Amino acid sequence: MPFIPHTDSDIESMLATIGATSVDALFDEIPQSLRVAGLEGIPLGLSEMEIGRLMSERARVDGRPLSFLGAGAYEHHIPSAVWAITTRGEYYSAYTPYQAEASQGTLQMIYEYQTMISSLTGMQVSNASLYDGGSAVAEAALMAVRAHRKSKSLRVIIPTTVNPNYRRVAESTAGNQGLRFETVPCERTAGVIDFAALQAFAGEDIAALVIQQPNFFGQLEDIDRLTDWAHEAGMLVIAVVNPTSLALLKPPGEWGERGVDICVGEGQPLGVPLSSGGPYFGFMTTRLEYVRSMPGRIVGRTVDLEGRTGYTLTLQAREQHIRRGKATSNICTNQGLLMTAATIYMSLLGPQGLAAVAETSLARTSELVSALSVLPGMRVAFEGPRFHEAVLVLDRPVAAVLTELERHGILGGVDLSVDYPELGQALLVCATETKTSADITRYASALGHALKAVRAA
Amino acid sequence: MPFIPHTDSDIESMLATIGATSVDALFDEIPQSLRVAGLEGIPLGLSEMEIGRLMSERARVDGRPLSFLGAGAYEHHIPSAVWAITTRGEYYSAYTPYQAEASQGTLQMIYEYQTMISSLTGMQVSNASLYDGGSAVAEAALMAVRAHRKSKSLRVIIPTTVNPNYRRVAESTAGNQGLRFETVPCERTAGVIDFAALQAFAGEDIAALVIQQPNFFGQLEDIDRLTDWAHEAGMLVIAVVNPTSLALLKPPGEWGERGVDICVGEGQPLGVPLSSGGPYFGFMTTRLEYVRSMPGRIVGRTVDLEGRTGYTLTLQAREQHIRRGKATSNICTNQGLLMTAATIYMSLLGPQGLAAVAETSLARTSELVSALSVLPGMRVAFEGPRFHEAVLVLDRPVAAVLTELERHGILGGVDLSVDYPELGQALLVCATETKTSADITRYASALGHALKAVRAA
Amino acid sequence: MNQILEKTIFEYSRPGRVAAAQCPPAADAALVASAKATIPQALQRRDAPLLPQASELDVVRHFTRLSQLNFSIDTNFYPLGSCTMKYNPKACNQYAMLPEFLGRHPLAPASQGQGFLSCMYELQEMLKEVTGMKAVSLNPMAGAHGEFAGVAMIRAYHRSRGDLARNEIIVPEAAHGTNPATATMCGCIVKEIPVDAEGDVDLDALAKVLGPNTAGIMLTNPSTLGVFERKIEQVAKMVHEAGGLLYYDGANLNAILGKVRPGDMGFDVIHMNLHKTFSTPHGGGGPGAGAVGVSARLEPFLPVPVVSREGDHYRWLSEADRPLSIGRLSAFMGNAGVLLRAYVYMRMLGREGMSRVGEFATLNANYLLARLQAAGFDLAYPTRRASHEFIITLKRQAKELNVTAMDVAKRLLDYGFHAPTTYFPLLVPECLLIEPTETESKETLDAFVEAMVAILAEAETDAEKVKGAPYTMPVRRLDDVRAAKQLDLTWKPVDSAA
Amino acid sequence: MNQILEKTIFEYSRPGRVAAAQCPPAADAALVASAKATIPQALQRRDAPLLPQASELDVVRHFTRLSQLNFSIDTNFYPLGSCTMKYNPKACNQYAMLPEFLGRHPLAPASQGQGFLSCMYELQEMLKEVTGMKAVSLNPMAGAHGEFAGVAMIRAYHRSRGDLARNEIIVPEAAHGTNPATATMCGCIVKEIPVDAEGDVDLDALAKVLGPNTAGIMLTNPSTLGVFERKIEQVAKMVHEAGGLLYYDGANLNAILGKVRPGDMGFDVIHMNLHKTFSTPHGGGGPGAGAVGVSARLEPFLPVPVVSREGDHYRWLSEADRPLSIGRLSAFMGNAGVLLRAYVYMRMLGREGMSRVGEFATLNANYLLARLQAAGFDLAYPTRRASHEFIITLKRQAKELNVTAMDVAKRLLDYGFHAPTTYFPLLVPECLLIEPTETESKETLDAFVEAMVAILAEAETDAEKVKGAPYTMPVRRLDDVRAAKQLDLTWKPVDSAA
Ligand SMILES: Cc1ncc(COP(=O)(O)O)c(C=O)c1O
Ligand SMILES: Cc1ncc(COP(=O)(O)O)c(C=O)c1O
Repeated sequence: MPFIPHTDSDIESMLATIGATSVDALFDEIPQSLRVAGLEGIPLGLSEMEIGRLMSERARVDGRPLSFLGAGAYEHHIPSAVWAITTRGEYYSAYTPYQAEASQGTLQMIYEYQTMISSLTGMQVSNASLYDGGSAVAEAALMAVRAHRKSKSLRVIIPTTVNPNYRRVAESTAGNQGLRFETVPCERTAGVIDFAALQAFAGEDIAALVIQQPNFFGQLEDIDRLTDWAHEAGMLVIAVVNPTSLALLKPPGEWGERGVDICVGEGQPLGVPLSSGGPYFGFMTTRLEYVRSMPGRIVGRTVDLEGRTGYTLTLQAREQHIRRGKATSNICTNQGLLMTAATIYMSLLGPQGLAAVAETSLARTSELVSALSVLPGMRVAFEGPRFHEAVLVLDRPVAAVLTELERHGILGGVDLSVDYPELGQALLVCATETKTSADITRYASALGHALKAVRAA
Repeated sequence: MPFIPHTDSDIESMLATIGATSVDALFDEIPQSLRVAGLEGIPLGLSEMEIGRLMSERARVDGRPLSFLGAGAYEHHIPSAVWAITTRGEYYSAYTPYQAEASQGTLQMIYEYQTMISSLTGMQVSNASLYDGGSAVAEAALMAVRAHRKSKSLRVIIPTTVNPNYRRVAESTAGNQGLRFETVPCERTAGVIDFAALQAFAGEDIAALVIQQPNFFGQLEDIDRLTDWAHEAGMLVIAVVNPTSLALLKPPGEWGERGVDICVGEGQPLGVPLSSGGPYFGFMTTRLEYVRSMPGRIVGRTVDLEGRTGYTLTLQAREQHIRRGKATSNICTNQGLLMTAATIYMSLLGPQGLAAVAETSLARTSELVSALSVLPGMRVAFEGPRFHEAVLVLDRPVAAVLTELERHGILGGVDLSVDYPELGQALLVCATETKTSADITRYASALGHALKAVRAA
Repeated sequence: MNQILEKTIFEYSRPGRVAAAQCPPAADAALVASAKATIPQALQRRDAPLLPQASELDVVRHFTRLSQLNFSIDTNFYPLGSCTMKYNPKACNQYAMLPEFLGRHPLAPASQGQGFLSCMYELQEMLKEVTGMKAVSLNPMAGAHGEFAGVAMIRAYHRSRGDLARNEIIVPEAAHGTNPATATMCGCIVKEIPVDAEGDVDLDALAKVLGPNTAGIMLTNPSTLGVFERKIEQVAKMVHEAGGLLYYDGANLNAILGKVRPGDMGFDVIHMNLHKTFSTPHGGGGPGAGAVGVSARLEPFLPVPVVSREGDHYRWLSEADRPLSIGRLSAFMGNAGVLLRAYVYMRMLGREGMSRVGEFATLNANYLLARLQAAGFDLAYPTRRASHEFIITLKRQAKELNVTAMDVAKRLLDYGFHAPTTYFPLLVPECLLIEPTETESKETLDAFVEAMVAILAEAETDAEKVKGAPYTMPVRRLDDVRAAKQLDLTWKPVDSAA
Repeated sequence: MNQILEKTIFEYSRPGRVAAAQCPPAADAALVASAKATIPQALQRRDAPLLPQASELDVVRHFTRLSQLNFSIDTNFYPLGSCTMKYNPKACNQYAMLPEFLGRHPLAPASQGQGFLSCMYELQEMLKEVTGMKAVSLNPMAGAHGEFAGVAMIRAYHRSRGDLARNEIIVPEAAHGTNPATATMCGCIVKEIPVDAEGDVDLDALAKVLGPNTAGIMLTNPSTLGVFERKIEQVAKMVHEAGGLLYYDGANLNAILGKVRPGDMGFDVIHMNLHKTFSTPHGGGGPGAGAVGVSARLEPFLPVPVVSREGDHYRWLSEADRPLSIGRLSAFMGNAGVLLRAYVYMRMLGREGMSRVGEFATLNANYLLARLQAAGFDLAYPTRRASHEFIITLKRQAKELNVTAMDVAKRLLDYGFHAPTTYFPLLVPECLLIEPTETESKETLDAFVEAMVAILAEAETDAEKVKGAPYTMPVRRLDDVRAAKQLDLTWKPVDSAA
């Protein structure tokens, strides 16, 4: 019996101790009518050897194409040490550190994580992770509405330069509590928030403005102006940021005169594998004054009976297991192991390493954009500064070109023509530090062929 | 500087403490004439990201063909737990457990290993590993000569049914101390030691007889008769065994009337990956009376100051670090980590699991032999019982057929025509529990094609 | 456990130190400079973030040593009620972490992911089968997230029928905190109802709260009291007749796997904690996966994406295919890597292994119950069978010996056992909710009983000893009040002496 | 460290228990039965071996807990002289363990291993470059095995010239035990020679033993005394003139990497401990890899196989290509997986990183020496520079305080530091041979000095305390005498109460 240690004599003596005649008798409180006959739809069990072979074969089917995809999930180098340590049984198979004395490893690690991510974002306090970047945006909107001292508004502005999937998650999550998301279009030259359109909201009672930096197109927003404008208009400001970019870019805590109020983002770039979309982790930092409105677990440093330093979960009165229906969120299990990986990643990279990753990604993307945009029928959609993504516009169907590239073993980017039809046949490309000049050349040459194979529209 | 933590200010203050003006000054005792100019032949350093990519690409070049190779290294299922635990830093990066109090993990594990391998081979005591199966045979020969109380002979009989590479290693190792290896041919019907030829040595002063079971061809020797004969002739008996087979086959400790004197073998089948040939580990067990002649480390159980059970290296007076030129061997570093893997493997498989592996391998090989030998131009070389390997004889060049099979992604076996020209175009095939009926069918069908493609000689 | 306390990683930091092998190879300096020059100064960072400047060895050593300060399934028995801390097979991790799976981008086309998608599809199918539901979505990233999806679907269902008033969610008082919290997250009003003396739902109280505003009820069965809700069919009937739907909190699915199916009990929607029943790791707090299953009438509302098979081809269904969907709950598709682990686990168990889970989880719980009861511990529901878990109450000991459930829990740590769940459910005073799971051996259970007996004896002869526990952990009992009052949530450079 | 002692795995065992997921799928029973029937009863096993019958969880938990009882580089500073316990980069392990490398059979044709073979070829080339030798063979599986290959080549060389009398190997008295042991293994006679007061070889003594029987001399430089053999050129000249060859024991190569090359010092043959200088893990006792390098005249004698490149193709050279080879030392090609790790390490270091190894290993050693000397410890060779290691002697403390090197070593464990090498080399009384390696930071070295100072203070005020150490390890000092006298080398079922 896989994973069940009982021998026949164990079963016999245990039943005797219980005073039951059979294992089945232990289910005697369950109405007979409800009992399951069998699970014919489930295949018979496989040995580890068989499943190992099956999974290896399926993995081989998927292959390892050269990818220039980004759009919220980024391929970065992950030091071997990160997962070698993260998958140690003591992290991997531990429970939430409710028993602090038996969980100092996890707790201290979270404390160290909170320190790093707070500093990276320029904020004062952090929680111990949320599900992912999308759900973090939703939680931030809910939190802003809850934390806003002067407004009871349920309206939050979330411009189209924010990742469309984040907007969807925010809508499907926070919409249930009556939050209303207002949209602002993007301005077409630099691909950033249309400030004029935003200003139309001046004077209205709105809880918060969400600003993504770099935005979904990879372009850099004028964060100081936006932040100050929103604060003056009485809104809180929620920043959505790529943590890698913060090695180079101004941290949300310093945006505008006062810095943002809540900062969230997708933690995946910090040592978490792409893995078809998860598990990743959402991060959230805020000002100290809002800490009691924050969802999720928080670790604090304290002392033990003998005065020694120790770590424990704190401010639990915000959480569902204490406050139940009045908690700041229903989140319980979070993405602890991914945060562990990120903490080790940030420790290995350090400020210098992370800056090098950011700079190299920036440089490679600029190299990529130059190499691709000179091809016939290709142009760069937006001018102005960007980080490690860019939108290119084609004179023929993006989808068909991407399919052609796939045949060369290349995933050429994300087709934006569905989410942003207003941009035409637009393609979002990304190059991180993992791409070499040779890779870029290979892409450009394959694209040359693909463009020939697909007729211009 | 990869893997060097020194900052500029560290270097400065350390030099100040030393009283040296530069790091280079620390080499002032080395004659200037000897100093190296540079290492131009070494490429510039790569980041972990770059080497990771390079290694992944090289691995992909090698691929993962379907393999029916054996001949001393066997593809078995390795439970994921084995290497997940073996590569834990506390095992992986620990030193030899000379400081027993800080090495109880490794020491207890070796004690458990000694218990398992002693029992598996039916012998009384074990060491903590030798380099590999080949070197274990060489050490066993040396030990037999050393341990033999009644003979000063340097002659050891090593029949041709012993793995030819083991014979080579024994020769190149023990030959230096003057050992002389006598050979005995194999009998051509059952592919076992030619007993008549062996009997020719009766009456001569010979230190030991080496018996491999299953032998190199996968055939089973008549071990009781051989052992008793050798003992009667005043020789010690050295068994060379496949540990997996011992789940089914009579352990050397029970061969003949008295059991063998020394038992060695290749530990690779016990949870060690094929890995192009190493690292594997050699095992060696013996009678208690010979323990002081045994090479390699040995762990004993003892008590500490407070009477608690603990483990420590023992009988070190046999070893080079104590006895120097008079040690039982020069071995120092052994194959500890592989033995760790084997201990975990044996613990996970247990007697029942190991028996299932052995039985399934046996059955699959018989299936394979049936499937291949019916093909035109193929025949089974030997009758009589065998374990999980068999020799097939072809009517056309083995090498060419194997090359054809490679094109189908199949490694069809080991070409014996070089080592055993007397067998003709002989091929040694192996199927372990990792091979399914579908794999065997695939091989048979590819072989059908290959035989057609290669002309009969 | 490493008794030498470990300083923070920041105390290993020295200006200028760097784990150089981890830095990307220097790109052409001119290229970098010109790319950086495109970014206005005002958008650039001025001061480096407070990340450690440490060597690779220091980082490895620090986090390895830290790990040793933890209890975990791989090192300790963890009878945590409601949490299902069972063995996490190493194979699940190894095969979910094959390079091709790890490297696959979430937006890679389905054509570059048929291997992965086939696993997801089969996982959906298997989850349908074990729960008796008609359709499954794998998106939610934890149990609570699945609850959210479930309640949101219930709301969407009522709304789609124009039944707009239904915004009340009924939960038993013993419910897990995430149940009421989820109802609130979904903009619903929580109605708590009591349970009777034997732990079943109080039907009279239920009848009273049911009405035209009833959206649904959230239950787990067996309940968090560790007993099977015997009147479940009646509850289902009453709620359905009142126009409400039934939500099944799958946290306790382990108890009944292969024995009873929520779908057959009358539930309309269910979440499954794959990190409990299907043995994906808890990871010190996550990640989990909270797949949801629904009856046919809720299928259109399932969160997207969902994998469909068309002939031999697998693809994601999205908003376009499911216009009534409650939408997207994750930026991509949820915790794919966790789902792969659950898939491997389910395939290894297979049909026959699946029912054994419920059987042996129940056997272990009832055995532990019998032994603890014989040893003098009081059961919260002495007349009931344990399901996969059960509750003992230390009310008597608290009163007579002044030793609380918390004290016993802390003392257990000294015996090498993680504490059971304490003070949950809240309605049982001084309770320990004990769930051994099916993967623990009789010997481990016996050793736990011995420890409990020893602690009881200590409580009787030397209560202070128990109250002062733990003694052998890296720290003694921690000052939680101080932690909450003197908030210290991030390390500051001046601390370095601390 | 886990203070709760761990029982043996056999005590987890129960008849009939099995980790079922690890059993191969049942093959057709009839097939198995008929295959088994071919094996005569007399050849079959009667009783099952004493292997544990345990669950997968029990096995994982047992070996995880056991691991925590160990010190290791990943958890502790290990200043073990002569052992070069440096950081083992995780990348080396990860990339050597790619499934394709792990799955490759040793007898797979070269056509199915060009990726692997190219790594081996480049490794050979790099090792030639750093050592200044003309050819390399990767076969030997540890340092001592490399020594064996080396001395065997020396003998083969003399023999090939008809110089049959040369069977004496000279070793300095401070040499590592494997040196004389190897000479014996090769059928040679060992001639020990003394070193002078400053640690250099005594040239007069050398001159005396040199003669027509001299096969060669085995040296390591820097020597095991932690100092550079300054007269090496003269030694080489004398030995060569006497018709002998020079063997370099590469255990101390870390000291001079990128600074001096054995080939340039006049050595004819050398082994390298890849598990020291090139950072493959020690694995609690192995595996290592002891590649050998030779000057041109010894190339024909190298052990086979050796990788050669022919155009773009790599293949193994075997006996047929190298008829004078000393032959095969391994059933296949040595510790391939270890070699892959060394390859990854060397490529990460690269040309520039290689010389830094010697520099910073030397800097760390000299810094530690300076600080310990300042703290009142006596150096064995106070007039000399430390190489990558150095010796302190506690002769004075042993005499005055009755505290031995062993006592200090054991006490260091309580401070979280592995002990330095003790009582080696034997010629220095009460010695500690200390090698910090280049991968340790100044802070770690400083902490070690603090611990040494604290222990010295303890020795002065409370010698018994030091003599009773360790106190915080899983066990106190062990009774080695009993271990050797009352041999207990395997667990027996009757022990289960122990
Ligand atoms: C009964 C019950 N419901 C819901 C949950 C919430 O699940 P999760 O922690 O995965 O969000 C839990 C988990 O602790 C639980 O025990
Ligand atoms: C100086 C010296 N020579 C030789 C050896 C033997 O090397 P190995 O243990 O790899 O056989 C060692 C290792 O301890 C050593 O320190």
